[in-house]
Amino acid sequence: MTEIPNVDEQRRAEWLALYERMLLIRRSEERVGKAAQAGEMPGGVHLYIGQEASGVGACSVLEDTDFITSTHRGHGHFLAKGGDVKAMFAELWGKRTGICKGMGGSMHVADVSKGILGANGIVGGGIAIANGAGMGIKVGKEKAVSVCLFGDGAANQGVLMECLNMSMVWKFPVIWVLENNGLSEFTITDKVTAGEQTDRARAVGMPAVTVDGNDVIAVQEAMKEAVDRARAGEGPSFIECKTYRIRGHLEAEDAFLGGYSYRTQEEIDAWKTPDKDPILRFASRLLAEGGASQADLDEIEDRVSKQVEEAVEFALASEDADPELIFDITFADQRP
Amino acid sequence: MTEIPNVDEQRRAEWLALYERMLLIRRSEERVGKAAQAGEMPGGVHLYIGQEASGVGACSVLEDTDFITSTHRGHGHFLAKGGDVKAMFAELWGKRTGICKGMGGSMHVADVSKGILGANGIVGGGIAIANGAGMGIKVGKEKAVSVCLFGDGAANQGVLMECLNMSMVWKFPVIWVLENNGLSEFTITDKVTAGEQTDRARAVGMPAVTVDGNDVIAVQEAMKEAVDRARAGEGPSFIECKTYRIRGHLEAEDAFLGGYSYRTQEEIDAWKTPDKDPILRFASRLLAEGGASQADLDEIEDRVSKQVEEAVEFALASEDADPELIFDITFADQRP
Amino acid sequence: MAKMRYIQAINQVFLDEMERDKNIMLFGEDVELAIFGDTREVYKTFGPERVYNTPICENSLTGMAVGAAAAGRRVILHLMFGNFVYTGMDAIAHQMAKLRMMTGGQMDLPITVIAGYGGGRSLAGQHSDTPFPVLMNIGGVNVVTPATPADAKGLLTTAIRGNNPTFFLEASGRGGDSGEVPDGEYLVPFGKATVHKEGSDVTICAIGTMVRPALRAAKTLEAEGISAEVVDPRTLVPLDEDGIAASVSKTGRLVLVDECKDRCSAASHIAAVMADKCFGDLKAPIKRVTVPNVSMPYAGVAEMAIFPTPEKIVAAVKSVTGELAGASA
Amino acid sequence: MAKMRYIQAINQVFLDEMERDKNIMLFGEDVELAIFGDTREVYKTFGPERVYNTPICENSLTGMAVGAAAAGRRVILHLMFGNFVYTGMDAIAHQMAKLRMMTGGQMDLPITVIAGYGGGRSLAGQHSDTPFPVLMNIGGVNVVTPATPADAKGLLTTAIRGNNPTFFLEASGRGGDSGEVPDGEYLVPFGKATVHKEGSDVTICAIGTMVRPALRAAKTLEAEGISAEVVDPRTLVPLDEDGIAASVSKTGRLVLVDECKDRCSAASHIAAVMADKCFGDLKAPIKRVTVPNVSMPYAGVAEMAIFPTPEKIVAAVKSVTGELAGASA
Ligand SMILES: Cc1ncc(C[n+]2csc(CCOP(=O)(O)OP(=O)(O)O)c2C)c(N)n1
Ligand SMILES: Cc1ncc(C[n+]2csc(CCOP(=O)(O)OP(=O)(O)O)c2C)c(N)n1
Ligand SMILES: [Mg+2]
Ligand SMILES: [Mg+2]
Repeated sequence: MTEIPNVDEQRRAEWLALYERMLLIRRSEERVGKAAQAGEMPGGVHLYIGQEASGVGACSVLEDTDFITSTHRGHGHFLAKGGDVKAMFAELWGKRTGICKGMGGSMHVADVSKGILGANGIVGGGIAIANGAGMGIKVGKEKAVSVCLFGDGAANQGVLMECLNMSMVWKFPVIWVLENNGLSEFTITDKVTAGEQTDRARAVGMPAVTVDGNDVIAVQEAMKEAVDRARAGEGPSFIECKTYRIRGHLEAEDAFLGGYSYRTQEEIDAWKTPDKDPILRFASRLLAEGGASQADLDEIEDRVSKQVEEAVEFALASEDADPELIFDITFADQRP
Repeated sequence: MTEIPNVDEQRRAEWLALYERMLLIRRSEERVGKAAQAGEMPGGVHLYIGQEASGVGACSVLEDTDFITSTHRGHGHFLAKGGDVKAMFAELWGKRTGICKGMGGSMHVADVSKGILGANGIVGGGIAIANGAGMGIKVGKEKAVSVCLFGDGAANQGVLMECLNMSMVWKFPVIWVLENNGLSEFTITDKVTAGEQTDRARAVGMPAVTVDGNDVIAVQEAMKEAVDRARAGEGPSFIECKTYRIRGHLEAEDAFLGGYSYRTQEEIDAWKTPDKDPILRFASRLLAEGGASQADLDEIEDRVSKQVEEAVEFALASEDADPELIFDITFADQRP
Repeated sequence: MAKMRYIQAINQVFLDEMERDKNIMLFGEDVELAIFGDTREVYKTFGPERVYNTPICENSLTGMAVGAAAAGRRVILHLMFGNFVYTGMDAIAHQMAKLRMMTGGQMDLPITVIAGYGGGRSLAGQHSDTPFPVLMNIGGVNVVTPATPADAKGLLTTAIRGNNPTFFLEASGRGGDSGEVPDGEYLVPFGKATVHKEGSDVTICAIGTMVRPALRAAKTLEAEGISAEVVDPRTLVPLDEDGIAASVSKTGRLVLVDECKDRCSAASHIAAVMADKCFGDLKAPIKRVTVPNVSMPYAGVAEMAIFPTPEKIVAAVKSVTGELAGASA
Repeated sequence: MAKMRYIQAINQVFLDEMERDKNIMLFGEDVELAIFGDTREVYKTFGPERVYNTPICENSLTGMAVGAAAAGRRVILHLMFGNFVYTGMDAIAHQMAKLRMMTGGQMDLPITVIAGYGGGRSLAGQHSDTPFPVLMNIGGVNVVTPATPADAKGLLTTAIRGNNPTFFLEASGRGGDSGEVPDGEYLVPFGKATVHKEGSDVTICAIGTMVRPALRAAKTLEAEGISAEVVDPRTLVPLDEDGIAASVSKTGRLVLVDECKDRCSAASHIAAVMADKCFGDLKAPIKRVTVPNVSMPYAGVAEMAIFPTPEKIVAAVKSVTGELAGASA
């Protein structure tokens, strides 16, 4: 665990904000999972539960002008980077008030005004986009950074090597954040991966660290260093966050598995304990060292629950997506 | 330079054979270059001059049942692996007696009966094919190995990382032979490459060595070790051969460059000296330590020159490719 | 004959063929636990020596299929979603489709690539494509689109035993459809269209997933006095031009139904061929019911708005049989 | 007006536009020394801050174009050969073509991808493809195929200033063709076909590289009393369906000339559209002169045997204007 100095008021507020953001993700995902399990939500739904610390830690040091690219498991990243929960819920329910007007859904939630270049249904799809954003920032001589959030499964896509190389050659302001939850769909990633993924970054001379991805502060600190380096024009960094996916690959997993399994219930339960679960852990720490009281946490719980329920109501009350829109938005100023 | 034991008669014969193979490539390529420069040869022609030691060294330890994949610069690999010079020349001149019946040309010379899975016009195109051949060998429980010859430019294609990983995970009998000539078309590869390419192999835990690619014996020895390991089921290896391309990227280079250049004449000349040129070097060594006489070398020179001229005559005397064939060979037992 | 689900028919072929021919290998992402259900038990039965559950790297997987075939194996590659055809496109277009030709016919490439295609399930833009056109256009690979469990069995068996690269495109959303499937060895030849329903006023040529809505439309039309013949090419490469032409020449009218985006769709191509070969017999414009040139939206209402439906097929047919409908009304 | 080579016209647009708009960046393999000649002086003038000479990794390059555009740049990506569209296909089909739609229209993607296409120069299978169909089918990207230096200038300028991803496909073998090019700012709008030669008996619709052989064929036909109109769509997406239809309705006959492989070609698609829209005006079958469904062979004789030539175009025209040719003979 990272060493903490005397916690001042500002720090306390910051930590509570981190906690609130993680909790918002957790409660949102639980609610989305419920809807998906009940068959209320169309399409494939991949939840971020258990991984909140890595997305929140990573995005906590970013500005709206910074970019992130995300994955098929993107709700948590969207909320972590400041995406609106109502607009996200409306999107998941396929409504015209959705952040993508109901056209993208779970695998494509994006808010470009907040630098969220989108969840992405193509595993590894965000890698080149993030690298290109880094290139674009550099060409535009801007101070922004581009953060690529990707999974351990995605790390086996060759675009990673291509982009690690280019980001290093030209010192693009890119931070490569590997969320290593050990799983790619129903495959144990280690079984199909040779060596340590951080070594792939080191092979191109890139600074690479592995952090406890369930410790939001550890992630935040590694990110701070990387972002500082990137903003100073010193190039990219690689951060591996070790974490775990508590829910199934997708909410319909049981149907897909047809009775088979790729992990034990004990393994899952071990990641839900107060020492492991990123939210429970951070709650204890907030109480012990962060100057927060149980009442603070309860208040947050209340606020978050309300926010989530309002988001559901908003989504349900919204009008369905507008099919005509498809023809307006495929191109700028041009019919398809 | 590698230490040599007392050279016995068998060794002498082997060395002379290596020399002859390198010289056959050199003289063939010079002849092809002449034809290309004279506008007699259609298409793009990429010569292997200066790199003979790496292809010949690598293929010298292989059997016909072993596979190689090659590149757009594939004539040397074809001849090194035992491809027939007449059939190659006929191919380059687009004749029906060509090894690919005139359908493939310079960038596609292949002789499957000799395990030559083909030159390849797609940079990096041989990487996955070689890996797949390694997989196929393993599934078939055969003793063969699969050797991927690829350039430093190709090494930036992400399929490399993907296949290094898989070959390591499953211990495919694959040998990755990087022919690092420092150039990719008109680009200095170092300018677009971060880190050492061998480290990309080491990142997946693969044994990797760098050898003097202009020393045929050094290449051969590294290959022997790698092939032994592969045949013993111990998995893949990575060998970087440092070498240099003496000719232009393609024979029509000057027209493409339109007066610009990416290297100096001095740089080129430095690689043509008796210490650097793989053939001149090996000739001296053969005389000094290999038990060969100048008469031996002269005899080889004569034989090779005759072989090349016969190949040209064969090609020129052959009938043009048969256009109807296209429709017979696109599919097995099916019209396109 | 046994009643079987589409996906079961496929699964059974994998098990039977891999049992029959020890030289067959299978690989792909998550094939071990069989995310699509079609490779269920394959790993347990034949792996890990003949079955590889791979990392995520489609670019290499398609090229490796070529290499494994060149090394003498008979290869099955599961690409999961049809969209990943684009991800693995390089080696498909440049190696799999061309290597036989470029080497003067030196190598056979007995490769079956299987992938699920199509929309209609709110999987949004990146998981709903119907990638026939690119596969049809590159040349050098067969493209197979079974509509029924029986055809799935028969065409997959033919694909696996054949010596050419074949894309076997399974209807993702139709895995649960069931139908009668012949017992024992059953092969359906490539390049032979089938007539699902005979008719005399119009030919509805429907591909893969579109056979079902086409048959529904035909039923509705029948009730209104329009006799539609429903033809299913079953394989797009090779394409049974004569078989389709025979129907078009008989009915004099053609409506194509294809889940591809319209531009350069399979529907467009068949329309072009018929506008050449059957011109003299045509009594009306050739109509296409396809997906417009946009990517598939997420929301169900939006998706359905652009998806070919029985209603749209009926409307297209009526636009060319106006007078007939009037006559029988 | 100045006489200029095709490749020079393109080169000049890059220099002019990058000068005019500092937000434009350009990248690609070997763009520094300009292997195709079209990026000559661009690196020297604007690089290395706005021009990146990249490693070989098309899969990333296409995705990076999207990222750079999302970050606010106006992007030019040189993909070198049209074949490498397949290599970079994943991000083209999944990101470039879809991201605007999938995000509900949140982002513009002002991206111009340039690549040389076509055969006829013995570059064999992997360097001779004409990848229009896949780009046309995926939806969400424009496809531009200028036949003349003037159109090259006008369409490239429109592409670069536009806000949508556009594939500007240059005729590799035609780089040396010269023609009059308007001075100063010159934009050709997308979606407007042009008539290179008027005629009344048959419409020859020729794409890109095929305009030249089509004009030769028209000349030969003229001498034999057959009046051919040569129409060039100039952009395949958007496609000027009305412009082409106007010509077809006038002449009543249509021959398409396209360097694509036949199946699902641009020719097929235009044929399909005309078999629907112009059916009533058609007097004869619609013919396609395309490349058969095989990869381009190396040997010149073999290549020419399958390549569309003026002779083949003349023959196709005569097959639909038989009686006219007789009449005028
Ligand atoms: C190109 C591509 N290949 C395969 C898939 C199917 N798929 C979806 S998620 C997934 C596993 C991804 O694993 P990882 O990157 O570790 O992310 P995680 O699910 O663990 O968050 C796969 C194979 C896909 N969506 N895209
Ligand atoms: C996929 C692909 N991209 C680009 C090219 C164009 N190209 C041909 S050779 C070459 C350079 C290759 O460099 P390297 O791999 O080092 O081989 P070398 O020419 O040095 O032998 C390039 C970029 C190609 N043929 N294929
Ligand atoms: Mg994972
Ligand atoms: Mg090189």
